[in-house]
Amino acid sequence: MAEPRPVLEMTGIVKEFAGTRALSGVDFRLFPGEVHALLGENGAGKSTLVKVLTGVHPLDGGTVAMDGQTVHITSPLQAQQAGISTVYQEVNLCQNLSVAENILIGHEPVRHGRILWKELRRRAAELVTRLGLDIDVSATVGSYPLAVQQLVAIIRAVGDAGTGPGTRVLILDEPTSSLDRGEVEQLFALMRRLKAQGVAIVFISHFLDQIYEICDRMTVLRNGVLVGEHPVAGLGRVDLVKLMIGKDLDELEELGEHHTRHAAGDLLLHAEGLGRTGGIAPFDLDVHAGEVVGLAGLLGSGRTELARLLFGADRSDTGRVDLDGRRVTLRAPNDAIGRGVAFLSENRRTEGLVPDLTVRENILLALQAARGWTRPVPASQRDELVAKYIAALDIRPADPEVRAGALSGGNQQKVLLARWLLTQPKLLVLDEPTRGIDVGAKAEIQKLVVSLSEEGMAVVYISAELEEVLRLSHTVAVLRDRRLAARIVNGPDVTPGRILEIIASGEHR
Amino acid sequence: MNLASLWRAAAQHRLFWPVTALIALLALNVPFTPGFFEVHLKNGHLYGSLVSIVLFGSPLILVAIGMTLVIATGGIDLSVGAVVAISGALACLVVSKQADQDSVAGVLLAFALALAAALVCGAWNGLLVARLGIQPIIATLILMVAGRGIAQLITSGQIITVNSDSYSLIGGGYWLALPFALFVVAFVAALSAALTRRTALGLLIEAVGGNAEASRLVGIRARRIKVMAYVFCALCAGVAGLMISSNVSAADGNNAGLWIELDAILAVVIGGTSLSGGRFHLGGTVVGALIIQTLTTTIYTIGVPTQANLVFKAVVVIIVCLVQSPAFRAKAFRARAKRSGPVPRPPGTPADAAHMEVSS
Amino acid sequence: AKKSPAKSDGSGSAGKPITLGFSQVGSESGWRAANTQSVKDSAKAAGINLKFSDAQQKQENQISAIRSYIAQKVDVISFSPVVVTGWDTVLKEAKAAGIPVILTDRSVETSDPSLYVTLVGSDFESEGERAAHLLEKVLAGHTGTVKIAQLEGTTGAAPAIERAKGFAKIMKASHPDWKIIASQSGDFTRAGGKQVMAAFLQAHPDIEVLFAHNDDMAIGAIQSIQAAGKAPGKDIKIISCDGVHDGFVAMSKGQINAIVECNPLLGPQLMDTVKTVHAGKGSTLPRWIKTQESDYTADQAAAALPSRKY
Amino acid sequence: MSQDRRLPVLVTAGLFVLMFGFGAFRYQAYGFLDGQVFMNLFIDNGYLLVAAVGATFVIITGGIDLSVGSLIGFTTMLTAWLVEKQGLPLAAVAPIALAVGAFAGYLMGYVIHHFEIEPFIVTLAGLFFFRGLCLVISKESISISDPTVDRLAQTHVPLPGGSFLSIAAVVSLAVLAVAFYVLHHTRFGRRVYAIGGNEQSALLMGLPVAGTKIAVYTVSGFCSALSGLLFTLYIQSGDPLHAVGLELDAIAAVVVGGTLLTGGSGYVIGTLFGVLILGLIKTLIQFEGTLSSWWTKIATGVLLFAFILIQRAMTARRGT
Ligand SMILES: Nc1ncnc2c1ncn2[C@@H]1O[C@H](COP(=O)(O)OP(=O)(O)OP(=O)(O)O)[C@@H](O)[C@H]1O
Ligand SMILES: Nc1ncnc2c1ncn2[C@@H]1O[C@H](COP(=O)(O)OP(=O)(O)OP(=O)(O)O)[C@@H](O)[C@H]1O
Ligand SMILES: [Mg+2]
Ligand SMILES: [Mg+2]
Repeated sequence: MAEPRPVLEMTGIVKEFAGTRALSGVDFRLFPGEVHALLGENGAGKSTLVKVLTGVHPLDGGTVAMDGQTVHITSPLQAQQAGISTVYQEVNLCQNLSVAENILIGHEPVRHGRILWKELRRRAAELVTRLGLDIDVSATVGSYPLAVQQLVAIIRAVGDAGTGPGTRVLILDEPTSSLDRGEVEQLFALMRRLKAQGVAIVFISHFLDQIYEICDRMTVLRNGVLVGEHPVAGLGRVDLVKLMIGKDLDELEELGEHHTRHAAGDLLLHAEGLGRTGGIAPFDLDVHAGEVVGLAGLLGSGRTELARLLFGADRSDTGRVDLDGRRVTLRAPNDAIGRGVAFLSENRRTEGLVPDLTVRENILLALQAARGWTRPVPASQRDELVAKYIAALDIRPADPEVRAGALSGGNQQKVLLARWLLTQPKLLVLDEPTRGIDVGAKAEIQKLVVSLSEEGMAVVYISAELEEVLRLSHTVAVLRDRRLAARIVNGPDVTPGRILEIIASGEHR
Repeated sequence: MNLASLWRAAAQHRLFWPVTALIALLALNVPFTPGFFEVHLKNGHLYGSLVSIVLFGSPLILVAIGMTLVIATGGIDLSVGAVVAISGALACLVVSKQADQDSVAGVLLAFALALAAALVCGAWNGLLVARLGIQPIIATLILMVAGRGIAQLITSGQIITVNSDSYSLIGGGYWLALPFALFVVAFVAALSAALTRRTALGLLIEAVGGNAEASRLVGIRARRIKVMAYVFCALCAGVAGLMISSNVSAADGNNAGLWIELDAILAVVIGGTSLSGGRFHLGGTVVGALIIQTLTTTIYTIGVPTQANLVFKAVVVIIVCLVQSPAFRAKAFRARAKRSGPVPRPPGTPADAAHMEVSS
Repeated sequence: AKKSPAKSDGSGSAGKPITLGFSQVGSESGWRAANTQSVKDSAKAAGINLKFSDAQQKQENQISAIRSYIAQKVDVISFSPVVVTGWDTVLKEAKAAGIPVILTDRSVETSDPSLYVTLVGSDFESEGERAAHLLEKVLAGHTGTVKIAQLEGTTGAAPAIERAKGFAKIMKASHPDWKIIASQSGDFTRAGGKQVMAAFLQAHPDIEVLFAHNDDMAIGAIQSIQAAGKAPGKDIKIISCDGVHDGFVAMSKGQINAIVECNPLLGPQLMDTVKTVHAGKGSTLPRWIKTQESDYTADQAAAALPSRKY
Repeated sequence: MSQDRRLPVLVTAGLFVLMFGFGAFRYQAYGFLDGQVFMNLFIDNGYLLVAAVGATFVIITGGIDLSVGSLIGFTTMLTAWLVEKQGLPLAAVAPIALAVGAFAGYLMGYVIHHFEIEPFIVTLAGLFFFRGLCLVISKESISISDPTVDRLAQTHVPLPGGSFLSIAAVVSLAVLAVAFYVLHHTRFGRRVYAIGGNEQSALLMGLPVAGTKIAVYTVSGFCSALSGLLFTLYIQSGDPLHAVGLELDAIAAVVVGGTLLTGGSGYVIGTLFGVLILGLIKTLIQFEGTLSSWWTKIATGVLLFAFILIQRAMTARRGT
């Protein structure tokens, strides 16, 4: 049967990093007009494959061919010229430039070498609206939250897929990790359009439903080895997961609906009229020991801002907070930390990880900061603790002495989680903790949250996935336009649909 | 075979290239000064090129050690030269005012005052950088300019001479036939190593330098850490100032420590600490400082014509930095062994690959 | 406004005190400090209203200082040039503004000699020559080759260049058997002198004579010589310039054999000159008013010591 | 947000006016208000402005260039030597000098980028190297008697109100204008900002990082050389010790002008005011005219501190 010629064919790709062998002999084929899923656990080698293809990392072995001819791509620039545009896993934009510039830099409209700023902004605005986003394109990217930045990155890549020098291949490395339905829908619509134009799309994601919704074929990696290439239709969820992690995954199911076993401890945190102008409108919030409070809301609804106020990461300019019934003023994070509050930021790269330090040091950082510089954690205890959490969260590679910067995205996230668990906080604020984490690990983390809350830890849980929020939380706080619109006790009758209703209408009975 | 593996292990070590450079530089002297490595006893103390390198190099080593911590926090301290001058001037002034310049008590008092002054300078820098959030290079530039003036104010532009054996001990004297300065350096180095590695200070400093915002969010008191770094740096400079003045038994507010900040920063970087902050290596810094001092001595001994001194220095510095740069070695190596890999890499790619890590 | 009265016109008529704008090189050495002090004191003594500014060793600062004196319409401008070249433009401006200029300490190269009235200062080259002659005295009788080490001043600085030149001149002329076997810059500082000398002694254990471009370097070198177990002034003869107090102390101890005086205390001479020039009798003055200086050998040291003021 | 980023420049400008007013009030008796005093700021600091503009490019990419001062000194020497000792006409020498400066910058940029050595160190080596070359050319200063140099140096560009500017001052202002255009209206300029914002991202966005970085150091080298030529006009001589430590003045000017050493934000206009402020500090001290050598240094430091403090206070209020 005559197959069409692949637009892109990678054969026997090998990539070694100092210690680890990230890719060993991976083959990958991509056909025009298909959406191709690249799947695998954290650390499987997906991003590395992308980076090798686009010349970020030099190849250690294997060949890359486009339309049958071998090509040597040695820099992202060359990749773009070859018609490959990419959205890398971690948002890569210049925070100091405006949205418009980030979208078009390199392709600015010029006359006699002079940039036409009006034209530039017009075009950018146009592209932005194409993805159904309405933001001021002349504001700096840095002033928007991660989700928006992720969208901007997509728009940049897709933008020149639409306009740029005939993009043939579009690579999206976990583009949807912190988007919510609305944006995802927009993105998919766009992908379908491009697909119709014959663009070949590589789609990396840990959301299986999204895979089944948009993808035609899939390639699965495990520990840098190719374990299969299948048509999506041909392979059921369970088998897929088995293929990815090499074992069955029933825990998630068995986890069931958490809120049914509700254990309301005594009041731990009581916020009254807490707010920050430009961030989030004054709100009241109670969190009890052993309670999981889920924050639901659309992108930019103010979830992060709320969380940051509870932690003192930003200063509130109205309202007051009681912790354990004692009035506290949260001027800086360590005021909150001192009272047993922990906060996992949604932005692991700029607000979490210290890439040059080792995994061990990163894990110990919060605990050490709390103990102060004079009281280092005793070596024996230290290693034991670290080993324990590396095992518990299955961080790979399991070597505490590797540079945290060298870990895969998902594993970095686990390191940060470990960092805070180590401090045994009373209140754990998690902003998108499962962002970029694979199915298996996601289940692990959710189970962890459940068991922690059962042991009496209070948790504030933010996730772009409504289902996840509902599955875990006893109470759901719904945010809308950066104000707390509603607080509902979770129960069988609370469904994603209902939440979305509230978000849409903004009030509830 | 076993030897080979041992060699490879050594080549991996962080200090391998700096130490190699140091040795090469020392060896360079032998043809010009046959007895370069000789050390013999002259009226009761060791004497020889190596001894004088250590003796004259110790102030730089001290300043560089302090500078290392500041740089690790992501800062830089241009004012060390001025602090050197201030502490030296103050100490000599105090000593020279005394009836009995030899009295140990008086000398100790002088030391105390000088170091107190240094401490104030450090606190001042720390205040500007950590509290007021002024950019380090400009914040310390202020003291670099004004401090020199203060030193001259103390000496009123003259050179204050002291005749005090107890004072000249710290920078010029000998103990157990060894330069006393050697012991001071050893002590300070050990102290700072203990201070940073036995406690958690080192970790916290590296965290602050590596990612300030993340450090804030894990509750590290970055300000306190930074202030400590600047104070420590100033104290090191203060001690260095005492040494320099004691070495010549005179305080020269005009020239003491002039431009030492540049050499110190050079030493830190040669020692493998990045100016962008984060990871720091005290051992490397010490080696780096020794390299620079050896370079100076070499210039004098092999008779480089005065006008060529700086050119010579520049060339050596750049060579030392090049051999240390993995990127350069990679290229040089590939140039020699013309085995073309699957993809010919244009220059620059390895650089970027290294940086990419964070974003994986 | 400050204490000094405002000047409406440059002429500074009889009643008002003369305003002198003086731009100093900087404050790089003790010698310089003494020089500055002497200028200030004698200005006060002579009832001249002094406007002083320090150029921090930068010609551009000195030029803009002179410009601001012109703008302030002082009566007389005086300065010790950082470097010998590049003054024409600003001096022409001064001339245009009708303000007479007096140089101190060292001369300048100009296309038009009328740009300054006179120079009050010493002659570095002749100091170098005098140093050589002193060495002749010191070596009295000694024949055969003499191995000389030289400690130069800051590379590129006028005194360093001139003194080296003067010394070499005499060597070349009358002492073919003198050899300069090592010569490095000690930056005019004690620390510099000490470090360089230490290295010299390693590389050339056979040094017989040290010529240091100033006392401070000589003093530094002495310490290194002692550390090497030699006797300064005996095993190694030492000649130096300036004649600062500590230099004489060392000489009285026999550690320095001879010193060429280079007198920084030219304040009084300067003020007299200023007065003459301001009185319009500038033309009567010589082009170069040399500072009174003399040479000293070890035997005169003790006697001269008490009288040293800097 | 975009407001905030222009604020430091505005504040700097405002403070300059304030300081100048203070000077005018304090020294009105000594003709401080005479327009020429203001023009002299440009005449006496034109060369610094050019050097600082070059430094601005480098600093916006997050780099630093310490070789500025030495390159200026070297250019003066080279020019003087070629004109006087080799008898070449200035018209021929100037291009040579500029080319040499640019090439020096290019080399440093190449080493910095391709061998990943810290800019601080590479340019520090440059500082030593070119200062050394000055001395290698000649230990003694070389005065330039070339008539064209003379004429250029003496030419006064008259301005309304009887005051005048020098050629150098005019050139420096032209350079400033060009730099502004390049940084804000060309792709190259935007790349400079992008790299300063985040070099990795710039690379992943497919921008020619290597080329841009090297180009930036080339620009800085070129500016240093040009500044050196202006300096030669100003001083009419080459001297191995010219412009020692000028790199610090340049960097200070840039930073005082509100540019961040961490890169990615800043404006050349700010640099102009930075230069003017430093110049004004000098002028004020000269007009004070009673300061001893050391008080001069201390006063400089204090004024700089006072200035930065006010700047901080005024900008910080807006920032988070
Ligand atoms: N720059 C690097 N240096 C060293 N090791 C690296 C580097 N980048 C990736 N690795 C290693 O390569 C392996 C694959 O990493 P990669 O980022 O490709 O995983 P991934 O499939 O993208 O995982 P995730 O789903 O978490 O993003 C991991 O073991 C990681 O530790
Ligand atoms: N779509 C948008 N348009 C404009 N501004 C936005 C948008 N999304 C977020 N913001 C900005 O982000 C801040 C609130 O977003 P925040 O990150 O708190 O919400 P979030 O629900 O956490 O979003 P995310 O889903 O990215 O976490 C506000 O400052 C707002 O200006
Ligand atoms: Mg990945
Ligand atoms: Mg958020």
